[in-house]
Amino acid sequence: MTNLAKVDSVDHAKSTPDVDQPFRELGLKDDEYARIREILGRRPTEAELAMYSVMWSEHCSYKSSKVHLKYFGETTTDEMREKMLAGIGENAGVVDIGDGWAVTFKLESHNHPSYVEPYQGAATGVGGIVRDIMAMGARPVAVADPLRFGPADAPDTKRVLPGVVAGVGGYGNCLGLPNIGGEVVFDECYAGNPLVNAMCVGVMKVEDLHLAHASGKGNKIILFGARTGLDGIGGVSVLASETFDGDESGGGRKKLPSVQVGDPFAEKVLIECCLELYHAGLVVGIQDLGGAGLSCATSELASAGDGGMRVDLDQVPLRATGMTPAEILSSESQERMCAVVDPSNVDAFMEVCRRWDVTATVIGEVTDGENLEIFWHDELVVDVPPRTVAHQGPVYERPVERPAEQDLIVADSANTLARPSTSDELRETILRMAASPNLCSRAWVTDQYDRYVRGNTVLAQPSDGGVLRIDEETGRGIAVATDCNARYTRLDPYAGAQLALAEAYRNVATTGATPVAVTNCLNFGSPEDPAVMWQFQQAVRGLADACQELGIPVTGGNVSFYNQTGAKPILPTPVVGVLGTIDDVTRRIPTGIGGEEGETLLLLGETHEELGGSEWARVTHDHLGGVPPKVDLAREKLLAEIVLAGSRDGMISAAHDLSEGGLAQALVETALIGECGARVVLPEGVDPFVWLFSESAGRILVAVPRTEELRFTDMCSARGLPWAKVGVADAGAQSLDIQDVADIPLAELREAWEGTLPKLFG
Amino acid sequence: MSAKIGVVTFPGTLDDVDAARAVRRAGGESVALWHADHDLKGVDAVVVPGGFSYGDYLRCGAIAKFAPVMTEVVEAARKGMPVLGVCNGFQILCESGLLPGVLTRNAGLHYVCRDQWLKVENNSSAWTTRYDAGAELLIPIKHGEGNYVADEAVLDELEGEGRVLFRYAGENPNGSRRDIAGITDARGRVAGMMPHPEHAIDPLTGPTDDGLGMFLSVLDALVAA
Amino acid sequence: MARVVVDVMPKQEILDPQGQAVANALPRLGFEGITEVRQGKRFELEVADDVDDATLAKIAETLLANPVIEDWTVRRVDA
Amino acid sequence: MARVVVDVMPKQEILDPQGQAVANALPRLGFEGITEVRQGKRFELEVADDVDDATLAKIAETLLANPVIEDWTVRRVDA
Ligand SMILES: Nc1ncnc2c1ncn2[C@@H]1O[C@H](COP(=O)(O)OP(=O)(O)O)[C@@H](O)[C@H]1O
Ligand SMILES: [Mg+2]
Repeated sequence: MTNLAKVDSVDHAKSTPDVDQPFRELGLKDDEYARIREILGRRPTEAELAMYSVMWSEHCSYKSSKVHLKYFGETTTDEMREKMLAGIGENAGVVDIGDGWAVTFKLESHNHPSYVEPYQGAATGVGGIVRDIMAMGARPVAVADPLRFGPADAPDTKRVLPGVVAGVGGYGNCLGLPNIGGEVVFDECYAGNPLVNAMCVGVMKVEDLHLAHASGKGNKIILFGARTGLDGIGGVSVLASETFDGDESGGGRKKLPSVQVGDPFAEKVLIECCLELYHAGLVVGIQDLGGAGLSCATSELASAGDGGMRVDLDQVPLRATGMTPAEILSSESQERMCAVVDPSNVDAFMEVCRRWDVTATVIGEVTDGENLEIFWHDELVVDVPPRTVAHQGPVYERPVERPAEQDLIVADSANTLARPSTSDELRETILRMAASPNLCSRAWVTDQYDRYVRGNTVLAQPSDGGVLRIDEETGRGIAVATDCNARYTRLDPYAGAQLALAEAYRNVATTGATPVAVTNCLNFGSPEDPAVMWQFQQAVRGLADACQELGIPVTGGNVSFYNQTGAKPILPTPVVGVLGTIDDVTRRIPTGIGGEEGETLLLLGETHEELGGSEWARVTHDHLGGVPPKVDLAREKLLAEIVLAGSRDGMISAAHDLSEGGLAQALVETALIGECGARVVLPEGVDPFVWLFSESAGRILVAVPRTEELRFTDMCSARGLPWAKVGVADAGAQSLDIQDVADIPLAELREAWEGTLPKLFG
Repeated sequence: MSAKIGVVTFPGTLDDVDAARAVRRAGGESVALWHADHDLKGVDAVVVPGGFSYGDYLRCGAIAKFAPVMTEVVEAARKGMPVLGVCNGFQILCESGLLPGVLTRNAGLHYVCRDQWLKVENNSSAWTTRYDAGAELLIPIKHGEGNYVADEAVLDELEGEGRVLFRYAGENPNGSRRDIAGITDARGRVAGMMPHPEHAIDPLTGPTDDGLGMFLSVLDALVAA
Repeated sequence: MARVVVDVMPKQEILDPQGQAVANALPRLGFEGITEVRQGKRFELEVADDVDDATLAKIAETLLANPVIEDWTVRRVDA
Repeated sequence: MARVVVDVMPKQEILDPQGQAVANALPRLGFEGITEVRQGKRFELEVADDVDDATLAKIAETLLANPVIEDWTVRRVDA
């Protein structure tokens, strides 16, 4: 039994140095607790312990990943940095896209909450990333949602997937953010651990960039948005129960749900309110409240500023009674922001908030001291150097070891698997692949997302990349895509991460845009497992090296560890998001063929026998082994340049990149999306199976108006890009006719491709 | 001088920028109306756009109908001012009593965003004269509660008086009674519809420009008046 | 202070897709014997003692329910 | 046949944006004196007589409510 007073103040902590503190329950290791005592020269108060424990968690401190993530910075050249206005370390990366416009974008994970409570977990995931973007001074303009689930027909997937999709839609639709991309991937490894990643893109004028720092003595700290409640403080409730055992406000709440409920309407109003505040120049610094709530916001603002900060917790508007300082500091109540405001602007700030019916309260100010001081009932409950909380958390060099079994999986080549050989077997394989959960139409999901709102969406699903108009006058726009094939990463994490980047890059290029910057969400198993750490280290290196070769910087990202069920980690899943720019959105390239009469279909790039990690191996043999397709980044660059040139000169009327499922799937999709048949003739002497199902990287299927064919192929040849004529679009045909293989009516393909998800999920 | 069309913004309205853009594209002047306004700033017609006014938490449109600006809109509409409610705006006009019936949860229980074929049933309302009767339009829908419900007598009356503006062609996306996608009041001045004409004004950003006709029609009506 | 409960239910003759979905799901989950499900809303209000029944009825009628498709009942309960 | 009512309400400590929206709207509509509103769901089930209370509890717990964020009560009423 403890004998702490009601308020565990700093003075109290000094006079009771030997009290047992539940630091282990809060996730701190013995040496970490010892370090806190060393930093403070005494034991921490409860409130301080709550702050350190959340801020030093893996999620907030990046303690296992930091040493590896440094490599992104080391491989970013000055030239790559040129257009980057904010990079790793800020709430989100910012890129100058010309004409005075800047774009900010970031990916983040909300995996575990979405497993516990799919709707709210996914909804608050979207809410969180949107606030990150707002904190940069930008207007959020679009979202995308890379999702991964267990097997499509598993009962638990029926619980998780519909909830997640409804949550992403419920929140994003209500905010008025068009959903312009994402992924839906099914794999056994995500059965107990779905991945819900969310991306948000924001736009601002370059001069409106806001960074999170609290400087200027006397500046006020204003907390605005929703009230602070008991949600999402899960772990910290052990403090309350320790302290006030048995008492109604303590032990009675011990089992607080760590799930937060989102209020998208509150967030929508908060967005408009923030934009008006920025516009009126009323904000010196701003920070969103996400994981770790006020602990994070106050310590990060103070740490990034040039002085100290004093906060009075009694001023924080609360939703629940009897909250302790530790609970207030750790609450993850959604839809809140924290601003640093010049005292002369406070009245104007409050006026804007009133107009939007947003609760706003001055909770403290910037001081010329060095510490973050937090008061509660006139007692000092936190007195810490903010950097020690926010930026000087523990750093681990976790053991890294390539597991011996990696050789076994690599040796288990997919080339020996039984292949379809007769035309009947090939026909059946094409249909079976098109209907398989990972290749079938995503419309059941994407139909639940508003892609039209605000009237600037130029391409969204089912295009390779989403394209958004930024400037109505000039037609300037951006493109985004997110990708990752975790099966490739499992076979070779270094190459797999590069392939993820290559695909996202190619997807952006396929729309006619130029890739300019990268974000990521690195989803991995436990960092305490040396084999997982090896995957992580390899993936980071692969991604960083590839970014350097392509000349586009990583501007930010997110790490999610501990994605595993029991001892079994998920497949390493480094989701990569690429941002591109397009100077004139009217030249965006659609995915479906048939826009012009009798287009020629050309396959750009080279096809090799590459089946390791392929969707074909999974669907027909449930096999994962061998090596992934070869990466050729110079080829990816050349492809992007050729597509760009072709789109500028009106030489390309449709394009679709090849990825999972290879050429067969690309043909199926481009025909169905364009509602146009095609006659396909593969080059003389090739193996139709390899040509149809190999997943060689660096390939794009393009449709070229007949009149442009010669000019376009001459350009490809002159620049050293291999190409092959594979057929013609044929609007009259209403079938996909692959010579000597199969002639499949579009209606039959459509039924296969579109039927799967509705059958599974209603 | 071009006609002035007001576009109402409630907290939570989303498609106001699109509606304003559509008005301008059609040649009108768009005027922003704020939910707390007590006057209509001299506009000649009003669009109540889509979105999630007040979060749509209680029931779509239930709270928005009490906004000060709606008092003005209702009064002006009763005097004959053309008013168009799209999606959430349609729900608000029903809740306000300007149009009969109510929009309930989609039969499939999911929010649906897709390009939808519509058949023009009435081309004599203030908002539909630019269309041919029986024409088919391709316009986006995006809603979770677009299932139009009214009792049989009301439905019969709507049909009998030719007040069904649009019907869903092909598959009914939300279970609406008699495939109703849009209706008008008895004078053909107040219109409500679930599909979004303001998202179909340019094939660059929508499936077609089939929606522009709504805005051109009302401008015709205002000039003729 | 009194606690007031307002129940709002879809009218009998109105189709209730949400209730229907629940009814259909039950046998799939192995629950037999439930022949009908209707889903409505329940509001709990904390109300000052001087708020009379007529006012509560007005709140239910104009705001909480849409009488075109919903029935409502108001009752005071012990807090 | 019995009629069973299942009430599902958001847990006290969980944010209830719907109830909040109603509470905020009331004073704007001129209704004073309502200090708190919480909005939940009400299900009415027609149940065969051999369905026992344990089964009903199971239905409430697994299908009608989400125990992570909601509390529920089941009661039999006279039809
Ligand atoms: N969860 C999702 N949210 C939004 N769009 C999605 C989602 N999943 C897939 N899409 C879209 O569906 C289309 C097909 O997806 P996918 O096959 O993964 O594309 P690709 O192989 O080109 O990366 C793309 O336009 C993609 O952005
Ligand atoms: Mg693609």
